[in-house]
Amino acid sequence: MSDTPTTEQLTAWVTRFAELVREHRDELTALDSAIGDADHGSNMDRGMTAVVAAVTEAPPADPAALLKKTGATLVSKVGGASGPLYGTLFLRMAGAVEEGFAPALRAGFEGVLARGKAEPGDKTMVDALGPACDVLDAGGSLAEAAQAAADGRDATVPLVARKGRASYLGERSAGHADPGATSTAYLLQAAAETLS
Amino acid sequence: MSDTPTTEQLTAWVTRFAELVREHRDELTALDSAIGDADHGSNMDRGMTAVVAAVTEAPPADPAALLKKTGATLVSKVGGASGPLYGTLFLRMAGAVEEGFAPALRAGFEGVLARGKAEPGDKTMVDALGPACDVLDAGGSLAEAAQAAADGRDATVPLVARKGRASYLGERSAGHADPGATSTAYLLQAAAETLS
Amino acid sequence: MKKLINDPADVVADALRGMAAAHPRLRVDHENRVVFRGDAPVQGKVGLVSGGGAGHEPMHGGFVGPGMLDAACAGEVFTSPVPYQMVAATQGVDGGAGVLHIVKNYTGDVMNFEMAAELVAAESGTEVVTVVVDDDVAVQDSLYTAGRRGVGTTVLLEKIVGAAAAEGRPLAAVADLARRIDDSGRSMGMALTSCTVPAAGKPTFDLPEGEMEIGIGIHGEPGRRRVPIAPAREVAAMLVEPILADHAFTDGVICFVNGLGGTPLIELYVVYAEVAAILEESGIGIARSLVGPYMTSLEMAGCSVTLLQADDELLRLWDAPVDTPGLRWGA
Amino acid sequence: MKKLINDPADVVADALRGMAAAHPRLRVDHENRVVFRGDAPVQGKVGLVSGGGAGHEPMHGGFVGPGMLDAACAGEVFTSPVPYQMVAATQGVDGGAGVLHIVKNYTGDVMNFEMAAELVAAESGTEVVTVVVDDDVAVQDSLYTAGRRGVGTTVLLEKIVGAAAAEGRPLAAVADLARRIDDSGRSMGMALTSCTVPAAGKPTFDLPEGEMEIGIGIHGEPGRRRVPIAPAREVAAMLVEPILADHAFTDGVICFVNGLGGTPLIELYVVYAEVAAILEESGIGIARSLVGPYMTSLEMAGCSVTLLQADDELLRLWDAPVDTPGLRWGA
Ligand SMILES: Nc1ncnc2c1ncn2[C@@H]1O[C@H](COP(=O)(O)OP(=O)(O)O)[C@@H](O)[C@H]1O
Ligand SMILES: Nc1ncnc2c1ncn2[C@@H]1O[C@H](COP(=O)(O)OP(=O)(O)O)[C@@H](O)[C@H]1O
Ligand SMILES: [Mg+2]
Ligand SMILES: [Mg+2]
Ligand SMILES: [Mg+2]
Ligand SMILES: [Mg+2]
Repeated sequence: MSDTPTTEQLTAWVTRFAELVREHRDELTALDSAIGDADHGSNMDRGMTAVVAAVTEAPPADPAALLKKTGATLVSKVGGASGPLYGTLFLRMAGAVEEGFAPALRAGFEGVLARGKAEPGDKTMVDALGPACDVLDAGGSLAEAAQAAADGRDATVPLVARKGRASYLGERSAGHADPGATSTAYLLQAAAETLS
Repeated sequence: MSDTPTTEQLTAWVTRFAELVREHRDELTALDSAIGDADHGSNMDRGMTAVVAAVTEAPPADPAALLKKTGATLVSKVGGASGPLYGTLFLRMAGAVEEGFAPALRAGFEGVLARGKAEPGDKTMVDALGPACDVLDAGGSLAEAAQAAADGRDATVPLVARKGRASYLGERSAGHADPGATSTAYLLQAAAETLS
Repeated sequence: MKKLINDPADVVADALRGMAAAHPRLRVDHENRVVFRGDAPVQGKVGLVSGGGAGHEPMHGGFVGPGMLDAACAGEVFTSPVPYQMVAATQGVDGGAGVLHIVKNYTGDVMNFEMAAELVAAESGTEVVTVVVDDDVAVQDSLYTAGRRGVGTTVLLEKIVGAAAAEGRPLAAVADLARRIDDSGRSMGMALTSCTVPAAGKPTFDLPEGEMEIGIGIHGEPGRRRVPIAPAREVAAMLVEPILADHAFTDGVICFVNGLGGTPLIELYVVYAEVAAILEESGIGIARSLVGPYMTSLEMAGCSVTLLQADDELLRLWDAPVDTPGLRWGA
Repeated sequence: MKKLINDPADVVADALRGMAAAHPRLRVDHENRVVFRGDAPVQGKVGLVSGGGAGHEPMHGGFVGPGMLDAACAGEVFTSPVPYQMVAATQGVDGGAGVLHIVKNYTGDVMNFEMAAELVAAESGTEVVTVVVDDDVAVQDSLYTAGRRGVGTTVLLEKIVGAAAAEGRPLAAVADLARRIDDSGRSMGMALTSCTVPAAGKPTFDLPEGEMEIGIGIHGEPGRRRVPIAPAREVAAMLVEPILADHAFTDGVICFVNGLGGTPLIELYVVYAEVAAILEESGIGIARSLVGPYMTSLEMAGCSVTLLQADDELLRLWDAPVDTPGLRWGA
């Protein structure tokens, strides 16, 4: 998908993402219990609930405004590691969304890399987001990108974490999917469902 | 038994009592867990272990000295409610032991009543000690006195406590034997085994 | 049993070694298990002695120091100390102005302190006055029990009376003040979990997942009733209402929310917020507050609320400098 | 889950209401969840701001007051606060001499404070310097992790740096001192039990009856290893030895035995006694000590040991007056 998504489409996207997060809140927290501090589900749910409230109350006028509002709300409501990372993702997307969804997601991804300094294979959300960007940049569909994100999430299972709280587990972090990679897979699933 | 017991007999008595307390330490603590604060077994065991050590190290010269040493050791090692009460029992016995075991036990019992101000039926050690004294005063044997103490202990089961920590349970204290009455029954059992 | 201890039989001795190492300004008599302020006896000052079973730290040893207690005797866990400890403490703090024994109302504590006072009277010229603290409103039928237990008011009393003694007041006046504080203080506690006496090795009682015990004592003596666990708002009401029903509090109280050992401060603040809201609705202004684990029951989870009716004098004494491991300000 | 709370979603807001009610000399900005000292900003003084996830009380809100922090931001339980809170705190304490951000080394805290500093730089002329505390020796391979976590040294640092700021030292000097303290402090913790994040409703991890976790983090991040529970003597060795192996401590340390929330003071003193004995054997004299639950992990049972190499200057600053709900002396 290289068309510029509409404000309505993007609103549907973040709304669907919020639903998926709510639905999988306990799963995300359970994953974070296994290798972190048991708050990723409540963090993302708190943030996305606030995003939906914000964009419903005062619907943004254009795609960039929608993404900016989403990013700013996440930054100001989530905290932890995921707040600045997801927040930066959406804020950077806002600056590039006129070029289309794929370039916007790539810009967001670069923001995440710059903010968090994680590398692929560190067992973070980067491992789901990166493959999805690659698929889109190569002209793949959103469904294919969502699949790549899901595969990237699954690929984090055997990895040993090197960034974020999970890194303190060392070898013991292997054997569990990364919570942030899992929520990112839902982000791409929501995109496939709403932006195609 | 109205003869004056010998120092050796009394030493055997407190030694046997110490053994019984050690053997039933967990039972006494469990009873105190049910209606008190879970320390009667360790309190009595600590005290009687110290008594045996004291009378072994420096064997007292006469019955009064043995009983005095026992009482003083209990007062200084046990604490809680049972320390002053058992301590007073033996200290008062020392003053009357020349008249015989029965009068001595009666004097000790009166000391317990004066110190603790409990009445029969309050669900305390008084309910085992009183009936034993009555049997001895009426010319009964030590075996009969031990049986009376055991019956007195059993009779505390349905009672509602009105003295000591168990009194805070009110109605809920009914249904369990009183820990102090139970240790007193062992005291009389030891007497029957060693002083007859 | 999961505890940071060595041999269960050594818990009290080991903890006293820790106190001695951590607080060089205290003097710990390890043989008698008495914690003294380093400069005891203070000549001309009434000596304040308290004590009780261990397991309630920082009470009482942590309240020894200028402006509070002169000495504290530690018994075994949940077991009153023995008379010779109290005799040693009394003799060690006698600066010529007499000694006050502050005794929490439990049969064992009362009897052991009584025997100690008898021994002191027989052996020396030290004047001893005893004040018994009995502030636990959970005990309703004091006629049929050993009387109300001594709980949270003890901490406030030791602080305020300590300040009065530091001012040089005579024994009779210090004892009167202590009785007045006992008369004006009321407490009520609750537990979410039991605790394990180290020597017993198992929890004293069983409190199932969905239940709590309202009106519990600090040794796990059972309370008024068991009820399903409830929000902090309702728990606060269950503790404050019996206190207000028992004594006519007016504006200007000291409000003390105490943690029982296993409950962290974040929860105590949640409870404090609710207690303060109830008092505000009742028109009872809070003059001073204390929030924290000051009178614990080993690792029991739960809290107690204590209200003490204050006046200008009590507040001045409350604000006076105190320098102990457990309570410290102005020094 | 047995906790004294209302709705799990309201825990932090409720606890802040309690803090505001209990400590009238603090000013709590409930909207931004910032605890300020009542007289902030103090003109001419470097402002000290810290913050982090809730669940560690009294840290950090309980360390706000004269001689320590000027403001503390509270995040959700175990979740870093967000940048706008830190911006509000920074602006509120800026007395013209700049502001120091004291940040514990966790990815979330570091990133959020970083964004806040960027926002402050973009919006105002306030000079901000950030110091990251990373003292947890349990994290060995910092190259392959997010680096050492910030734990117990944070408490000592906030006290000492607070005293330096109160003396009127300039921002650069205060920041240098903070870095020096971080360099000279080491910590190691252990847990007997897990804790339950209120919003999660279940224990974060499972620690069976006979086991303990050595080297755990304050959010329950797993440690170096799980071992059978052991006497306090051995636990103390397991905590102190890695600290001594990591840094060459010499005579005159500040020794801090911290409780994780569910462990009562009696056990902390037992541990302190063992830590002191090990240090004595190693020829490392203890100059000052701190024993208590100052940096908790909700109701987790366990403790941590922190050693900070002191010198005359640090001790003088440690002894200087401090007047906060959590640490108070000389005031
Ligand atoms: N440096 C980083 N770069 C990218 N992602 C990261 C980084 N650190 C952590 N994450 C992601 O954040 C997730 C955890 O988020 P969350 O639990 O909400 O915050 P916290 O770790 O502060 O509790 C991890 O699963 C991981 O995917
Ligand atoms: N006032 C009293 N008079 C007689 N016996 C008492 C009195 N109070 C308590 N007791 C006895 O003491 C026993 C408890 O002793 P113990 O558990 O060792 O001390 P504590 O109650 O101080 O923990 C009770 O079971 C009861 O038999
Ligand atoms: Mg997390
Ligand atoms: Mg008992
Ligand atoms: Mg007892
Ligand atoms: Mg977190």
